[in-house]
This record gives sequence, structure tokens and C-alpha cells, in this order.
Amino acid sequence: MALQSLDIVRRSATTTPSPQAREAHAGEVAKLIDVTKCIGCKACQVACMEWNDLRDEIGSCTGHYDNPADLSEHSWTLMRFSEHETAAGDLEWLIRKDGCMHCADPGCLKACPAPGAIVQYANGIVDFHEENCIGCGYCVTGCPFNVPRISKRDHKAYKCTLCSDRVAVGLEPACVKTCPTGAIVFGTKDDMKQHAAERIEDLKSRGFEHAGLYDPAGVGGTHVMYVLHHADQPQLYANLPAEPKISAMVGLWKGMSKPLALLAIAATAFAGFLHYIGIGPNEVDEDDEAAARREMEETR
Amino acid sequence: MSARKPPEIVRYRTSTRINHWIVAISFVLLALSGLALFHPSLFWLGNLFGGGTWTRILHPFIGVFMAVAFALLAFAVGGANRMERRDWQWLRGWRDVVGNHEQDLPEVGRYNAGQKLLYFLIVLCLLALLLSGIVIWRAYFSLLFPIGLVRLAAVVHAVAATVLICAIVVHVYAAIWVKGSVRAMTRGTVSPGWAWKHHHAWFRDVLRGGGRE
Amino acid sequence: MTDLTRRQFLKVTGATLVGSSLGLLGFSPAPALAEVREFKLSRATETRNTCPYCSVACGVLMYGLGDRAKNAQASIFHIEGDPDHPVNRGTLCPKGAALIDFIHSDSRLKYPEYRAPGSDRWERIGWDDALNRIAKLMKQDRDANFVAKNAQGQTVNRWLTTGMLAASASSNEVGYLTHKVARSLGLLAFDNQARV
Amino acid sequence: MTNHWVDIKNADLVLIMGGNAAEAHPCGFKWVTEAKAHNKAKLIVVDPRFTRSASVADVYAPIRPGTDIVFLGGLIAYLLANDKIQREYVVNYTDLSFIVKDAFTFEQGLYSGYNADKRSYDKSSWDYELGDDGYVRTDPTLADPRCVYSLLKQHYARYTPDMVERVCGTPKDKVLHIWELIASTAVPTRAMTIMYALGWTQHSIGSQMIRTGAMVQLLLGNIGIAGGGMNALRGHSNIQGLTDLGLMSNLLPGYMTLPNEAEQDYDKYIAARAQKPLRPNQLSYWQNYGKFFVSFMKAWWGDAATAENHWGYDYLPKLDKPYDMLQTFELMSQGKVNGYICQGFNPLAAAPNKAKMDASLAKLKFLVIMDPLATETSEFWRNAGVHNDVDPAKIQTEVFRLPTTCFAEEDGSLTNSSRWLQWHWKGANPPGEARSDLEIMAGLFTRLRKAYREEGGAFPDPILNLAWKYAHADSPAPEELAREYSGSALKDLADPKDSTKVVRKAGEQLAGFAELRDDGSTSSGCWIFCGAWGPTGNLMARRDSSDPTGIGQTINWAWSWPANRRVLYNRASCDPSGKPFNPERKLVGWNGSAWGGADIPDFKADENPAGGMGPFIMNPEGVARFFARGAMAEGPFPEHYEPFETPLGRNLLNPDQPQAISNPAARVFKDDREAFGKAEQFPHVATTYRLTEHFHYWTKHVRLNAILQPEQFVEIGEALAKEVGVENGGRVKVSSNRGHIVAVAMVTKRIKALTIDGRTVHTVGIPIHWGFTGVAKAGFLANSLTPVVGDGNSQTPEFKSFLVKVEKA
Repeated sequence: MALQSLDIVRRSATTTPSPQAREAHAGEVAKLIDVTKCIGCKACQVACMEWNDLRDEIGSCTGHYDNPADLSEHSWTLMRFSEHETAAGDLEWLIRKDGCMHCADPGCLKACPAPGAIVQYANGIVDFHEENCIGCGYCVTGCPFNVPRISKRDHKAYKCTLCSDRVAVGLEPACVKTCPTGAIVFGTKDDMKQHAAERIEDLKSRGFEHAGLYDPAGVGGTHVMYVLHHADQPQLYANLPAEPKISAMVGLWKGMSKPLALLAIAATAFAGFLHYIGIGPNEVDEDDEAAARREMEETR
Repeated sequence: MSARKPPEIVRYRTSTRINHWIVAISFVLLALSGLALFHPSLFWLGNLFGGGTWTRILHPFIGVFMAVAFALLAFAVGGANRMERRDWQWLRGWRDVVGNHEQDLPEVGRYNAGQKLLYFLIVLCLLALLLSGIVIWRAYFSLLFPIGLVRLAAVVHAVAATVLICAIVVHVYAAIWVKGSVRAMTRGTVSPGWAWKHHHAWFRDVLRGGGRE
Repeated sequence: MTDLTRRQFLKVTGATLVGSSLGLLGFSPAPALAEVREFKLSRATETRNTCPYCSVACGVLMYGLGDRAKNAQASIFHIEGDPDHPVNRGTLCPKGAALIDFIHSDSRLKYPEYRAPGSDRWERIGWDDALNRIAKLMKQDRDANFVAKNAQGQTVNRWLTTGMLAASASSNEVGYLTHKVARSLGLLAFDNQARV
Repeated sequence: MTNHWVDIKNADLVLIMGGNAAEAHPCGFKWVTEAKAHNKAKLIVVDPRFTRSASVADVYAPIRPGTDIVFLGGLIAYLLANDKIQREYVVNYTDLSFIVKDAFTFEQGLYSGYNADKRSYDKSSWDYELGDDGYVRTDPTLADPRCVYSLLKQHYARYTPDMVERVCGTPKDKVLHIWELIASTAVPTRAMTIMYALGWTQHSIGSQMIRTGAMVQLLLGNIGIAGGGMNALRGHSNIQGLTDLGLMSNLLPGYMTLPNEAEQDYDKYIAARAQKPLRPNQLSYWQNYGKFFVSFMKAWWGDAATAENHWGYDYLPKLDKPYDMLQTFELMSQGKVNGYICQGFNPLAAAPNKAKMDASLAKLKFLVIMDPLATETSEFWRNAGVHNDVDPAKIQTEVFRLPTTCFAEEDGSLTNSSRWLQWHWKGANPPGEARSDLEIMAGLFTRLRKAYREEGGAFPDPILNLAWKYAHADSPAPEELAREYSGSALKDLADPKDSTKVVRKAGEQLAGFAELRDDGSTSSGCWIFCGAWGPTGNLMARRDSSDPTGIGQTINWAWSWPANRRVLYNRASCDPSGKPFNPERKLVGWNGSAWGGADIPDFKADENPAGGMGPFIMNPEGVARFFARGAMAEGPFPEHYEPFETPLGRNLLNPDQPQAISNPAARVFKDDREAFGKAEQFPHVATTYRLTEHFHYWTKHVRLNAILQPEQFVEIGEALAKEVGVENGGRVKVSSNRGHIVAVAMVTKRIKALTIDGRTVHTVGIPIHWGFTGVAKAGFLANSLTPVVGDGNSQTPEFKSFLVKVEKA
């Protein structure tokens, strides 16, 4: 089966399994972002907006190169610039392309209450289907990377689709294609890991002894990975989480609490039902009325 | 004797009854819409509100409305819900309560200890739901709070709602179980026998011209 | 009668149980099995061009509305890099990737315009009016100020009172013709953007 | 570029200095990342700012703007002192062994022949010593004290590492580390490329900075080889082509030059340019100047260009002085220019000193704008508040604004930095009534021609006789013009070796400039483009991207001038016997009977290397010049001079010669000199530059780019921010002696204060992209600040180093 097969393997808010028979036998896809090659030119931001027919606000300069200032329903990816001085006193300009990581275990999908608003394809892409989105923002709560954004205009959730429409016809995502320096590459996840290994070897030869791949296990690995010069300190890159995982709160909320709550409610109702059958109603009989009348007359 | 119509005792004023039913209807709407958003298997309940998106839009507004209405109700009946010494005794006799043996229990005022506890439970739950609900109200407020708090609020909201729904199930069942209670909240009156049997102390108050809301 | 009978209560609770069981079985709106946004280039007309910005001269593919049929008015709606191009190999920088907004910029000029001396606004004029007037002004100035011979009597045939700056992104063909016209008039104050 | 974009992947070392390729040419820069990733190359960036290029560099060093010659001169001294030169290369392929005239001297920053009043040199002593045979005397042992090698060594002996640190502010350990890396490419198997752009050109000594870089490359044997070269990254898509086509005040197509008014004699004009070889058996290809010139005149004036009228020599205007942009605006400011035509150019934003530009444009009688976009120049008369505070009522200029097509709406070719001519195709019609520049230029010309034909007027001959054989006189087709500049035979051309054979029939397109003749039988509008549209058709439209040798030589993709050659001087990639210095990256080689390989040989194709012909065939010496002879205005060896607005007030290399503080041979107009500021009032060094998110003043009209960098800002270091009391994101006023701008302050670690000669010097970074038209937030034109002084040779304005004062706004 081709890479571009976009059979849905997981749907949000769906309690039964999606069709599982078809698998990505040729390998799941992944985007590898080599931060050490990135020059922060923002071509990926433009290509993303252009391909997806989005135009963000023309904002203002706040003393940073980060423009637009944050992800939004119109900016599904953006560069985050950090100036870092090493212990040796050398300056490093660390530029990270932020956006959806396409987690193998997506917190957004887990949190989403709307059936089919968030899906995961067999090739690993996690996609939002805005027509099913109800705008609750639970995906924002669920995401360990703070990626989904809710539009102020239509209250739908938006994020990078990994250009599922391009990948579906066998093309690479728009940001990957445009990247001038080859800092963004795309292929099967295995190939991307191998590519990353070559890059890491090169970086180590250039003195970056902690160079490494960012493919966090806490979310089951991701379909967007980074090569970092300082893989030991991901937080240097505009607070990339060191050990991202779906929050325990979200796990509780979307995990055990759901069946337990329904069970508790049902059990309460059922207990009442049993009581009614077993013991029956508490009724006022004529004796009670008579006693009441007596007392009323006495009082009068 | 049987021809004589028994004198009725007013338990709830009209305004209180209306208030109660507003809260009650709001609660039902909230429970249905909340469950739709809470459990995928109940998402279809959202269709009662015009679909998922409308459910998401309406739920918090109804919630705020209910919180306000409930606040009025809680304020109105708050005075009669103070726990007293005899209430604890009443609670210790819960087996008699459940078994319909009220005669063995200390006499009860306007509300029994179970009702009072329920009152406090509902107040607490609604407070938790209101506060956590504001935090997870994405359209207006969520951006103001750190993501950790939003996540906590989502859990608090779910837990409080579950407790509340259970509490209301108990409340509703109690009304079904103790015959004559429903009329108290629909027509506002109870028979003297009902009052004599279930709320003897209050019955005496009424006879002495007190016991009004 | 507001009091529920035992029978009625059974009905209500039963319905609730059935309802939630149906829910647990997955009774919900029709699920899609595979759906992505429609690929927007499927039958678009592809035209090869060169990015007009810097001198890397990346190859670009322009995708236009219509299939060049007589009744279809082409309009470019998407541009991406030409993967065959040996230099850019499909990549584009943030300027090149944004070319679509250059073509359709609000600042694109659509009609010849004229600003009269002392005026604070543009007036729309026709092409013929504009070119006739410009040609007339040029001829007047050339005829009045053309230097055929300098003070030493040397033949110099130059026109110094009108100047021209040539484009930096126009094609070789435009540049060639522009040079040909400008020099034939005797222009020396003729330069391009190479200096800046 | 001597080489081309893809070839950069062959480099072992990349030096980016005087440019910021990652920022300005991201897609070309990919070949640097490729060299790093797959050729284990190292990247060095030397720049006043820690740039986007620096962000992926192996080594970065800061430098004070305008002091690059000191850094590179020091490097030359280092290479010579440590014998880190590719000896076989420099002895055979450069003029290091040539003997220089005794009269040539250099003292206290000035060369022999200086005339302080004229601010120029008598260059007669700046030349080689000729022997009795008419050829230059040489000393292949390089021992002669008057040989170029000795003079070079002597000249740069003053450029010590300590001096570099003192003048440039670059820490000495960084300097030595970089020099050591660069010196590693002196071996034949290692290549370094130098990539530069406006960071070198936009100085009053810009041309000499570039020359210093080229000298380093020659010493290391890095010119003409794969992965080497001096690679100028041109700014605009066709600035290379338009310069090739001679659209400059003093040029004709193909780098032929317009005659000076003293050159009244046609034969002398040709002879002065068709230089005889200075060494035995050298090609000196410019000897063919006459063929190029006559073919060009035939292309323009057709039958009216005859041997009798010297091919229409009188039709060409003769120069009394250069009429570059700065000169023209000076004349305009004096009220001596009446009309001006801006074709796709926005000089109000692009030329220095906006206040002077505003005042000058207001003195025009008419201004014609041809542009696809609403430029600032077209609206110079419009009051745009603080950003253009003028009174329209007082401006009497008539302005015409003519809408033109953009790239997507026309066919044609563009020449990139690699000298590739690439054809492109129209995809849609232009908006509204917009027309192509071809139609507009033709429309103007045909109207003028009609008026001259009917009414007569001043010297109508060149207008009436201009060859205009286009199918539609009002709208020549790009294909017609491409065929014309490429060239064709006007008569049947006989084989020079066998006159009975016709090699090219009349009317046929020519295959290359080797077929050009000086008897009027050939026509070619631009000899270096000859063959672009050859007998087999339009080679610029070729799309075969195959690269059989894997070193990036896609010679069947489009067409490259000259003669489809991709790496200039590629003969120099082989040793004197014709064997490649580095067989791994072979460009060309001698197979015993001919030259060939992955590229078109930049050499006589059948010339046996034993004959000693040099690889630099355009020079009459046949070799590359360290000693520039009279080619440069300031002197044969690059010497450091301070920017005209210097923060030091003196030249540390020549502290006792006030005439040698700044470029002694740069032209400065009186009003512009008076507008210079002094360090006492304007203590901060400013440098202007581009951001990758924008292209000049165009993309503020482009919504997507405006989103990426919406608002004007300036970059200042943390120390300066503290000094002026501004927070990151606050606003600052930046003033020069010519004007001011107000912008957001971006406080950054990427610009550091430098210690220069014991003093702290702050640098202010000024991106240029905002103005008062477009969809981005309105801003000040950055050239409100810049000084009017050009490079001594190219007249490129000094935008990279001038003085300002930064205050909290």
C-alpha cells in the first residue's frame, strides 16, 4: 500500500475501533526538522499559509523576530527564536519551527468530545476535521505541546495537517518542499530516523556532543521530530518540553473518570430502583392524617 | 368525617416553586448537554440542543443561569438547612430512615438531616462547577488561565458534575419514595398527615403560626 | 396526578438504560473512514517561470485557473518551487513562496495615472494620452537640450537633461530593448539597480 | 559569480563575508548546507552582526563595518609569511612574478601620482616594467624586490593580527583561528569559496574589498576550480543580465564601453580596447573587440551601420564623465535635469539621502514611472505624514504612472547570479490595463520616431535609423528580441579556413561569439549572449537537469554566458600540464589533443598546454592580477580607508596622512560632503541591510511577507540599549546629519559593542524594508539616514557604514 493511504485508524470521541485492516506497510510518515540547519527564514510559514489558503493578521514588531507572535488558526507553524549564550561565551541563535508534532498518542484526540473532529490516519498524521469540531477547546487542554488554536471567528480548532491533502496524493507537505536549506525533510519515519542519525554524527564531529533526536516516548513518539544540537536541553529551544506526555489530569478526565462517572450515576439510580422494589414508598396513611388532625385540634 | 376536606399546609410559596423548577429544568438541560460533552457514547444527546456545537455554546450559559437561580433558592432555604444536634442523631438512625420507620427517629424540622446534607453537597458542587466551568469556557475565559489550571478544572468539573448528578438522582428518588413530596413542590402544599409524619417539629411550628418560609 | 406509579418509574428508568446502552454501543453520527481536503491542483494548468526577486533565480511552477480553454480566463492561484530546477530543487524562500500575493497585491497598478503639477491626487488617463504626452515632453526636452558638439568642438551627440533608471527584474528582452531605445536617443544618465 | 550556486556544494570551506547569504539568498545557501552535510565543509561568517548565516556557521567573528580590507590584508600577510599559498598556481597563473615600474610607490596611504585637488591619481606609474621584447619582465623565483610578490608582501606587512584587532575589533584569537582554517585550502585538493554581496559593495572602498577577497583566493589557488571562486550574490533577479546588456551610464552590451568624448577616432577607440598580449602566446581575447562592436552596431542600426560611417559610431553618445545614479541625482538637485524615467526602480527608497532625493525629484518637469506596484517614488509628492512630509501644492512635477506586467504575465529570460539565462513563460494576463515594458518602450519609441520623422528635431539620425524590424512595431515579441541579441548571420559566412564552404547561411542564428566578424556580415546585440538562441533554437529554455559527473554541472539546463560555460577560468583548475589539480572534482582537462570535461573549457579548445597560454584569457597578461595596474581608482593594491563617516576620525594604518583617512580617490560632491556627520554628534555606527522575510521595497506590498515582518525596527546591542535607556520593543529615534527615523528597538545579543583602538564602538542595525506605501505598517525610508558617497570605482553608495545617534523616542 502506498504511503499516501489516509485510512483513519483513530477517531476522537468514538468508543469502538475504526477499521484497522489496512495498515501503512510501507512505513508511517514523518517530518524531520533539523534545527541545526534552520536559518529561520520562515519560508515554511509562508508555504503553509499559501498552500492552506490562510492569511494571518499583519501584526506589529514586539522586539522579536517571532512574527506572527503565536500560532493561530491562520498560522499553523511558526519560527521561535531564542538567543542562547554557551558556557564558552559563544552566541547561538536557536530557531525552532513550532507546530503540531503529530503524536503517536495524541492528547488532542484523547480529549476531544466530538466524534470525528480529530482523526489519526494510518500513516501517522493527526488531522482536525473542522466540520465536526464543536469548538470546546478540549484539544488545547489535551495537547502536551500547546499547539491547537481556536479561532475567535468561527470557534473551530485549527492546527497543522501535515498537508494531509498533499500527502494523500503522494506529495510532501508544503513546508517541507519549500525549506531552502533542507532543514525540513519528509519520508517514512524509519528513513527520517536514519537521516537524523547521520546528522547527529556530523554534529558530534563539529563539537555538539549532546546532539540528538527529539522523538519523545511520552507521547508514543511523534511524526514530527527534531534534530537538536543540545538534545539534553530541549527547553533551550523556546521551551520545548523535555519529557512531554499527556497530562495526568487529562488522563484522569478522559480515562477512568468517564466509565466511573457513568457507573456511579447508573448505580445511584439503580439503588433507588432496588429500594423502591424492596422497601417501597413511604406513604402517609389515614392514621397519620388523623393524628395530625388531633394535634391540630389540641393546639387550637 | 371523610366528607370533610382535610386542611392543607403550605410548604413552598409559589416563587420558591418556580425557582426550584427553573433550577431543576436547567439542571436537566445541563446534565444532558454535559453528559453529551463528557462521554462519547452520550454525544448524541447533543442533538437535543441542535448538535454538538450548539451544545458547546449553550451549556455554559445555562450553567451560569442555573448558578444564579440556584443561588436565590439556596439563599431562600438556607436558614432552614442549618445542622442541629438532633440531625446527627437522625443520621445515625439511617437504617430506620431507609426502612420507612420514622417513628423511631428524633422528630424533624422543616428539613431532615438528609435534605440538609444534600443541600450542602449541591451548594459545593455548583460552586465547583461554576468556577471550573469558567476556567474551561474556551470562548471567553480559558486563555486567561494557565494550561495546568485548565486541565485541573476539566477534572474538577467532571467530578463535581458526577457527584451532583448522583445527588440529584437521590433527590429525585426521595421525592418519588416519600409520597406527597412532589405535590409540595408542584402545588406547594402538603397534607397535615404528611407534615405530621415527616416533619413533626415543623408541623408544630406551623400550628403555632410559624414555620413559614 | 404528579406522583409516579411504580409502573411509570419502571418505564422511565428502563428507557434511560436502553438509551445509554445504545450510546455505549457507538450509536453516533455517521463516521467517515478516510477524508482529507481535496487536492487543489488536480487539473490546474501548470506554467514554468522564474522567481523575480533575487539572483538565485529559482524555478517556480505557477498553477492557474482553467485549462487554457478559450472561454477560461487564467488566473494564478498557487505557486510552488520547480523540483526539476537544479538550483532550488523545488524549494522557495519566504519571498518566493509568497509570490501569489505579489501577483494579486492590492498595490498592483491597473491603469495609467497622471498627477498634475501641484495636485495631491492621481487622475486616471488613457494609454494613448499618456504615451503621447510623455513622448512630446521628451522630444521637447531633447530638442532643446541635445548637445551635438562639446566646447572643444568634438562630436558628442548626448542628451543629459533627461535620465532613466532601468528595472532590475525585467527580462533580458525588456532590458535590451530599453537600452536600444535609450541610447538611440543619446541618453547618458542611464543606470540600473546594480549600484544599490 | 565566477562559479555557480550548485557548485558551492563542492567547497571544503565557505567564507561568507560582506554578505549574508542565508538571509538574502536562502535557496542558494542550501548549497552551503549541502557542502556542510555531505562534503564536511566548514562555514565561517565574518560580519558586524550575528546573522542568520552565522546561526548555522562553525565559526563566527564580529567585525566593525567597513574594515574588511584590514582583516583580509592581514590574512594575505599571514598566508605569505607562513607560505600558505598554492605556489604552482600563483607562479604560473598570476602576476606575482611580474616586475613593476620603479616609479610606482606607496607612502602613508597614498600611491604615486596623487592629485589632492582633483582627488584622483595619475596612474602612469602603476604598471609593469616592459622588457625589450615588448613583454612584461618577470622573475619566476619571486626574489626580485620589485616583483609583485615582493611588493605585495611589503604592502601588507603592516596588517598584523594586532592591527586587525585594533581596527576591526575582532578578537585576535578568533582572527588567527579563521586564518588558519582558510590557509588549509592552499593545498590543491581543498577548495574555499567566498560568498559576498552588498556587505562588500556598499562601501566607499567596496570594489577594493572584493579585490582583496579575490587576491586571497588567488593565493590559495581557489579561482577557477570546483567549489572555489569569488561569488558575488547579485541582489535582483536580472541585475546580472541588465548589467551584461550594458544598462549602465558608461557601458554597451557585453561589457563593451561607451567612447569618451576624447575618442573621436573610431579606430583608436577599438585599438584601446583590443589589447595586445603582454606576455608571449597569450590569447588576450578582447583583441576581438572590433568583431563584438561591429556586430552590435549592426544589430542596432542595421543597414544604416556601414563601414563608411564606422558602423554608426557617431550615433553613440560620448561621455565627458560618468553619469551614474549619484551623479544624475546631483545634477537633478542642481535643477539640471528636466525629465526622468523610472522603470521598475524606486530611487526615492533606493538612493541615499531621501531628503536630497525628495528635493531633487521636485525639480523635475516630468517623471515617468513604469512599475507593477505603487512605489514611493511615484508618490514622492504625496504627503504621508511624518514618513513623507511634503507639500504637494509646491511640487510642480508632472508625474505619469504606467502599470506594467509582472513576471507571471510575460515570456522572457532572466540572467541569474550564475550567469544562467533562463526562459520563463506567461501564466496569466496582467490586471486591468497593465502592459509589458516592451509595449511601453516600443510605444514611446514609435511615437518619438514618428515625431522626428514628421517634424524633424535634434540629430534624428540614430532614432530614424534604429533597426526596428519587429512584426508588431508597437509590441516587439520577446522571441524576436532574444534572437536579435543572440545574433545571426547577415550574409552567407564562409569558413575562414576554406572560403568555398559556407558555415552559416544568411539569416541563420549564430552558434556563438566565435562566429562574429568585424566586416558587418554578422549581427549580435550582446556578444556574450551570442548563441543563447542558436541555430538549434532557444537554448535558454532547456530543461535537462542531468549532472553526469555529480559535481553539479548541469550544462544542458538553460544556457550560461559565455558560451554556456558554468565555471569561469576553469582552465586554472588544472596544473600547467593540463592535469586537474583535484581529480575528484574535475571540471576540464587536456587529453593530449583537446580540452574537455564536465564544463565548457574557458580556454582555446585545442591549445596545447605546453605553449604556456595563461588561463585568464581576457587579460592581456594571460594571468590574474594581484597588481591591478590602472584598473582601480584608489591604487593597484587594496588599502584600508575609513568610511567617510568614521567613528575614529583617523585611519589607524596611516595615522599621519589626513588625506588618507577615507578613500582619497572617491568622488564627493560639495553638498554631500557638507551633509556628512561627525562622531562627536553621531557616535554610533549604523549599517543597513535586508531581512530574509522581505525583498527590498517590494514585499511590503505582499501580504504574506508583511505578516512575517510587519513593522519597522532597528537592532541594537544590549549595552547600547542600556546606555540610551530603551527596553526591547520600545521605540527609538535614529538620526544622522541628513534625517531621522523612528522605529521599534530590537535589543539583541546578536550585535555587540566592539572595542576599537581602546574605545567602545556601538553598531546599530537598520533593516530597510519599510516605507509609506504597501500593506505592511507604514515606516520611514531607511535612506533618510544614508550618506551620498559612492565607491571610488562603481559609485555604489556607502550604505554599510555611516554615523548616527540613537535616542529613546
